[in-house]
Amino acid sequence: MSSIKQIPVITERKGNPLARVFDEFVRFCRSRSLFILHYCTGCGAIELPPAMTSRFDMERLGIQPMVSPRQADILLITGYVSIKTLKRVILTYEQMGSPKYVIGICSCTVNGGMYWQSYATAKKLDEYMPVDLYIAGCMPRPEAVLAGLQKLMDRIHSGEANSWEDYFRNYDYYLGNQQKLFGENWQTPTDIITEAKHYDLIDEGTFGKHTQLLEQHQKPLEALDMRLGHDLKEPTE
Amino acid sequence: MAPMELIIELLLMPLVAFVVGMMMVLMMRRIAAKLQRRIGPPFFQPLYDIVKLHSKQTQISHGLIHDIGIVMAMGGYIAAETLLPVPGMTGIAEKGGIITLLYLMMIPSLGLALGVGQCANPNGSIGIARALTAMLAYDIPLVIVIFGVAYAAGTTNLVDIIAVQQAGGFETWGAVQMPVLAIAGLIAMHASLGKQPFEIYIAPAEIATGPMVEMSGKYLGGLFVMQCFQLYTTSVLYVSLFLGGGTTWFDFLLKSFLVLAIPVSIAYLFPRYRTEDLLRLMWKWPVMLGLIGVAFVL
Amino acid sequence: MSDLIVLPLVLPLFGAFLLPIVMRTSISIGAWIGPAILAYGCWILGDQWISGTTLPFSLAIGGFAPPMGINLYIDSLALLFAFAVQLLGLLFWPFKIDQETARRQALMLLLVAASTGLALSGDLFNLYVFYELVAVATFGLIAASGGSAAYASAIRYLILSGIGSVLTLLGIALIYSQTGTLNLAHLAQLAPEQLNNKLGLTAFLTILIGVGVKAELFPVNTWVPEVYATATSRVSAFLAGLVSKLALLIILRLLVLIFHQPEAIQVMLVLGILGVISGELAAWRAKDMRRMLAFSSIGQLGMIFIALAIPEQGGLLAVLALTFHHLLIKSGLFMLADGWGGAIEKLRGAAKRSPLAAAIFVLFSLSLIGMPPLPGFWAKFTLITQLAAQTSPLYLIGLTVFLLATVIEAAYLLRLAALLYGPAAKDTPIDTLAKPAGLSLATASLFGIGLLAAALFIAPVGDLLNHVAGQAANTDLYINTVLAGTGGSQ
Amino acid sequence: MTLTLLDELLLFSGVTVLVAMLLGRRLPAGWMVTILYGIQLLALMKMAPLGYGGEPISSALTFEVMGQTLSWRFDALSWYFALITLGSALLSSWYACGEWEQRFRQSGGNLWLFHLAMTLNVFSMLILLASGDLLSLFIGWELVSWAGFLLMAMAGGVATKAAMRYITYAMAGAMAIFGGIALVYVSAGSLQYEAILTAASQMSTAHLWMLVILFGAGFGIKMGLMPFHLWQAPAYAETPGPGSAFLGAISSRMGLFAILLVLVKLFGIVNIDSLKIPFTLIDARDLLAWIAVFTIIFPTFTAMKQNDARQLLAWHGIGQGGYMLLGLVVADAMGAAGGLLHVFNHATYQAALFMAVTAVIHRTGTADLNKLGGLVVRMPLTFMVLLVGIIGLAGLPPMNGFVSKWLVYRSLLNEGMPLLFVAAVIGTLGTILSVYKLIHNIFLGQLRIEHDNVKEAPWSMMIPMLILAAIIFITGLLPGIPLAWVASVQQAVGLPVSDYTLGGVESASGSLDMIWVIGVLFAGFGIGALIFYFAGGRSKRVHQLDNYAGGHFLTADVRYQYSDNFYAGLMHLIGGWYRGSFLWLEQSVKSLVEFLSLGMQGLYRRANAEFYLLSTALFVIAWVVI
Repeated sequence: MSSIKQIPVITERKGNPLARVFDEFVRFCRSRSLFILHYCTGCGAIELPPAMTSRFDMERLGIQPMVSPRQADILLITGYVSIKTLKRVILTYEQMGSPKYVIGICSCTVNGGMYWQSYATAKKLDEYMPVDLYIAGCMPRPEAVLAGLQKLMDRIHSGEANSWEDYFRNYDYYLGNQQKLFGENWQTPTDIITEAKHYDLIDEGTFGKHTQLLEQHQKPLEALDMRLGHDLKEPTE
Repeated sequence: MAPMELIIELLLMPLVAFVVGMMMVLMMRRIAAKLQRRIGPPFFQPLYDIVKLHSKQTQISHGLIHDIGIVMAMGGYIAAETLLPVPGMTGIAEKGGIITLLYLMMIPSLGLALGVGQCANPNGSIGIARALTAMLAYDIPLVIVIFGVAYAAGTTNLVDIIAVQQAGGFETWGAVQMPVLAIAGLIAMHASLGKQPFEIYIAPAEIATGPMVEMSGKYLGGLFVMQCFQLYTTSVLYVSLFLGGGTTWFDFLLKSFLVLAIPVSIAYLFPRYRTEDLLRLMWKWPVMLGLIGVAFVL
Repeated sequence: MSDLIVLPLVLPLFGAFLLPIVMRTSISIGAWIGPAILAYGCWILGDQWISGTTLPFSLAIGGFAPPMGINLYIDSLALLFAFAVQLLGLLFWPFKIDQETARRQALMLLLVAASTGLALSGDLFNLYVFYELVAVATFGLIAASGGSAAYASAIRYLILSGIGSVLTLLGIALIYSQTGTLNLAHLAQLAPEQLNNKLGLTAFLTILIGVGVKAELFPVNTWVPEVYATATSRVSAFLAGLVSKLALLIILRLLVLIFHQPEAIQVMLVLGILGVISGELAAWRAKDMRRMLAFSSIGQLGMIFIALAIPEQGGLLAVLALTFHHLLIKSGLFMLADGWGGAIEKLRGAAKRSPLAAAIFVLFSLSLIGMPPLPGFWAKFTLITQLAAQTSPLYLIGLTVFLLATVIEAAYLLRLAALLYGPAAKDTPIDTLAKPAGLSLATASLFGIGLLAAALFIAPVGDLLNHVAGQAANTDLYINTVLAGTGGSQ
Repeated sequence: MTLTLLDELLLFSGVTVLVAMLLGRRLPAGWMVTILYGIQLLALMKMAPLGYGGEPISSALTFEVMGQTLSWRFDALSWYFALITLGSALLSSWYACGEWEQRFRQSGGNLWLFHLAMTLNVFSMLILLASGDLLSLFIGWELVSWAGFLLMAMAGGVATKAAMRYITYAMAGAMAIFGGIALVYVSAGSLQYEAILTAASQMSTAHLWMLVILFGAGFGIKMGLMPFHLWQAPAYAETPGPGSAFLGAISSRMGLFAILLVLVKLFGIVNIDSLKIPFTLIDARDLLAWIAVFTIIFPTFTAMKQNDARQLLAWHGIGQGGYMLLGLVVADAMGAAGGLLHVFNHATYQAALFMAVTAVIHRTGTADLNKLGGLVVRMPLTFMVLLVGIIGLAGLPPMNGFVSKWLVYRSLLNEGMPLLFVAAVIGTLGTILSVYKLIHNIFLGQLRIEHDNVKEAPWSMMIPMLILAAIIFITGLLPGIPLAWVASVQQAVGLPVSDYTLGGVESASGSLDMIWVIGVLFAGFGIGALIFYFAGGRSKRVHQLDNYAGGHFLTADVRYQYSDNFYAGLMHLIGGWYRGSFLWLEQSVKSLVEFLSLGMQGLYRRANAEFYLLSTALFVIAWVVI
């Protein structure tokens, strides 16, 4: 099940017009302030410095680079994704705060590109995580990158770019693809299911046989609750 | 002073600081862009960033102290602003004086340090260790400078210090009376901003922005707010100490922005120092200048 | 009444000669003779004190009045010493029954007699005679302690002591050649004219060095560590506690009555300081308890010599306080060393085996260091106030050395205490640890009780000592008592 | 003889010792002793007028020994210190009751001895504080030293070694004082304070110098002033937990008490100004001030290098003593008030900190900063107490440490002493650095898997800690409460008195009002919290392993806590400055004694004693003849 089928139809929100203005404002701010994390997996990364520096100057669009997934809004995958790398990419994606967007740059992220014969390369990125935008080319020039980013900004502003919800709503699908690749013991330190519950993003696609499999072997990583511990039965020595 | 009036002042002063601080952030980014021959961010970019960060759906917390740390980081500065007189408003500046202000300015760092510690990220801890080290570096010249100014004015009350400077026009400004101290103060102030070449604790390339590494959403937003306050506080403090504060809002803001422009313009011309080089630099030149300046004052 | 004072001197002497004969017939009777004599002596001397006999008085022996005849001079100081001799003789009585018993007990009685004589004698030559008698008795006792090491150290002591005696005799001869008399009172009268010169000084110094051998004066005290380490604890206790103090008494009398030239005092001060330094420093590294005590005793005697260099009432008070304090403490400590001898390391954890002994050790150590409100503190306090009051810088050096030495003293004594209370070495069952013998422990406890009592009644004790010191420092009183009131009975 | 209030107090204290000694083996000694401390505190409270400028209270008991009169009395100074002493004793002993006690006994500790040593300490401190003349002062001083030794040494092993070192230092100090007392006695003819006061004004410079050096060194050793500071940290750190809280809180402040009494009150700190050091610009007072700031800086930066929580705290205890002395040496109204107030403040936060660390040891079994981390989620209350404590220690608002340091800074500013001012600030910065290391390495960062089941400290330990934390905050908010006592102390020792208010200090050249400052601060926090919690989404708590590590997957068995060599960058620069010079000095003194000792033993081991004798005789005679 691909996210492409699920591009949501925008429906006008009802209710308080003030809230609508506020939502509009928030969406605008979101679109005008994008922090990107470039996961430089391949050669496409070389096109980003020109996009940032004086020639094209991303910052005038409110886009600036960040270094940690926690801070970033956009995950830029710039090139082929080997299976080993993919694990890190997925972890990085899961650690980003929603709303988050994924941009696949270069052909390699679309279909494996020149590595499509390789057994060690993940060919289609959108099998493993929802991708908002592909900027194809080998490699795409900074103009293309910027055009793509602007496209994304428009989609964010209009409220279309919410593929990140898809990851929660169809987690079972993505998890299944990941398990196929990494084996049944696959688990990341982030707990997507509880997060989905927390933000109320559960859909019928969230759970399935793959998540069951995960829950069977998953070592629970619940948050360390602050507690006095006086009610603990077992004294610790 | 009527209590109502005071309360309004106390609320207004941080608000002003925040708005001015956002403009200072903008100025800083614009200066950086200009120096790199870029256009730079739009006018409301700082606001966009803060709103966006607060409106993030996912807010990842590592525990109560993580939250409290951010609250302390913001709250400390909000409190500090009320001790920093601006034209027409003195707040409670006479209740604590400059030493208290200096200490209140450490509260946000301590709060941030606690919050980062709770995140259990080694990069963050390293960042905090470096930030505290940097504090050790720049606070020494800074207190020498403050000692000199306070001793020359014969008071620790910032309102009085400003009044002393405004008494005789331009000639009685701290920077004119005590030029050596003013230079030392400028260097210390630059370092306290944590901008290049002194940004050892952010260091995106090696420790992934240090203290901010685990900060997302409103946590990072809180730090952005804190940065606005920090820029404002630092430059206004310098203006109050050396440039005679402000008689009107216009010259007050003009001075503040101009003062801030100096270190910011210098910052983007340099790469970064190592920790020990920062220490060495800070303990050598500004301290030496500061001591010479103090010797003149005594 | 006061004629009885001769008895504590004569009876032990008599007993010493009688004892071997009695022992041959009946050990059980013989064993009681000594203690009985000593107890009687204690009673007589104590009675003198309590019955309120006017002190001082002089007792001419053989009917000839001084300065022609020999006399005993009994002031409170002499009485105190004589009493201490009898009492310690009783406390350190060699009870052990074996084939050496008779000899040992006779020697002990002899020692007590001679020591009593030393305390009471008012005549320089008699002093010398008794001094020699003490020496002979101690050789015997040390040698009788058994062990070849004891013999060796006894020989060393013998030689040193012999040379010392010769020097003493030389000094006495010099004095006699100058003045024609050996009566102390008479000498005191003549001294300002006839002995206040280089010859007199030489005489004093030769006597000082001669007598100093027993008073553990630096540098003629090299016999001390070996002898104390090899002789039985009782003998060591008696030597360190009492005999050294008696030798000191001679010097004190000479100094107060006859020689108060500044040079004499200076020499004593310097030697005292050197004694403190050498003794305390050497004790720092001592690896067995008895040697440590011996070295510490050298140091303590050095302090007393420093105090002696202040020939006023205050100085004498310090001397007396230090002397009696040291007498009490060192005797007690040597009693503890009976069983705790040998390498210090073996004492690790010994407090578990005998907590009482360890507690007493700590008590003695604290007093020796001078922790208030134990008596040692008051003794030291008296000394340092006196020293500080002197103008000569040498005294200030003495003060400094004294204070530093106390630090070192504290360090090594506390190290031993910490060892005692520390954990025992691994694989050492507690009942194999060293333990002081029961009798010695009892004796030591007695000293401990005495110490505590002194601490509790420090005010009257202080007054008493002050009174004694006042009497001892009063030269005129001495002269008048001996030369005017020759009858003795008053 | 009627019992005065002071007699009652001392009597209760003595009874406490007896109870601990006689009944302590069988009955629950801890609770008994705690209650008795409470009674002593009540007895002290009956003397509360002393803290507000009341007339001194004398003991009915006097002794006449060896021509010296021994007397005891309480004035504002004694009362203030006694309050701190009894307060910290009460809370430490309370802390010791209950679970700590059981654990201590299980691990082979001698509880009876512990309580006995504590009561002896309190008793001897009260005796010292009550001293009415120099001799009774010395007696009290020695008692305190030895009682402290008992408490330090009782843990055995390393503790005994540290205690031995302590007692050697303490003896050296005592002997310096002893010598000083002798000199005073000679010049004043008496050891009564009144006589000394009159004599001090007529003393020659050389004499005064000697006395300042002797007393300064003697009392300074107890305080851990600069060249004599080495003993303190190990000795305090190795004492059983509540004991170290008590010792850290008050024990070494006895040195300050004595300095106040002797150097400030009797000789007059201002008189010391006249003692110039030849060929330099500084005088004895400057010397003391510089000793004070070096005592701030060096131990603080030594603390930063410690990897054991208790050692770290103990080193800070030394450093904070420097602030107290510094304030007193400046000796104007604010400085003296700051120095004196810091005694109280330090006692509160140091006790709280030691207790918190002991609680951590109680639960985890270690105080090694490299073996802990993340405990905040398991011991949140202890964390809070430690946080309050370190804020106090670092001297940041809103805790009480800030007030006293503010006063000290302010006085340095008033008097125009830039170098001392900067040095004091360096000390504070160093403190901030090292306390962050403390709290980070214990409570923040990664929780170790073996500490997952750790519980919060038991209530028996928690309550005293919380009380202390409350005191730290309240006296930070309302510094006027202790400042009233401090003012009467200043009056008692003849220092100028500052113009204090409930919220701080009033002064024409810049005042302090903590009520406002703290009010604003908390209002700021409130606004911050409003922004944080309402302007932004609901946050979700994640596990600590859900953490950015450059894409790496973290697992529980990976130790990624950053704790060792915490200030690596700083140490790159100043690491080489830690030369252990004082350690080296101490070692060389010790070696010198060893060497001399060896020589002296050699002297006595030589067989040719006769040679000595004859040569001495010859020498002496030759000396006389020449």
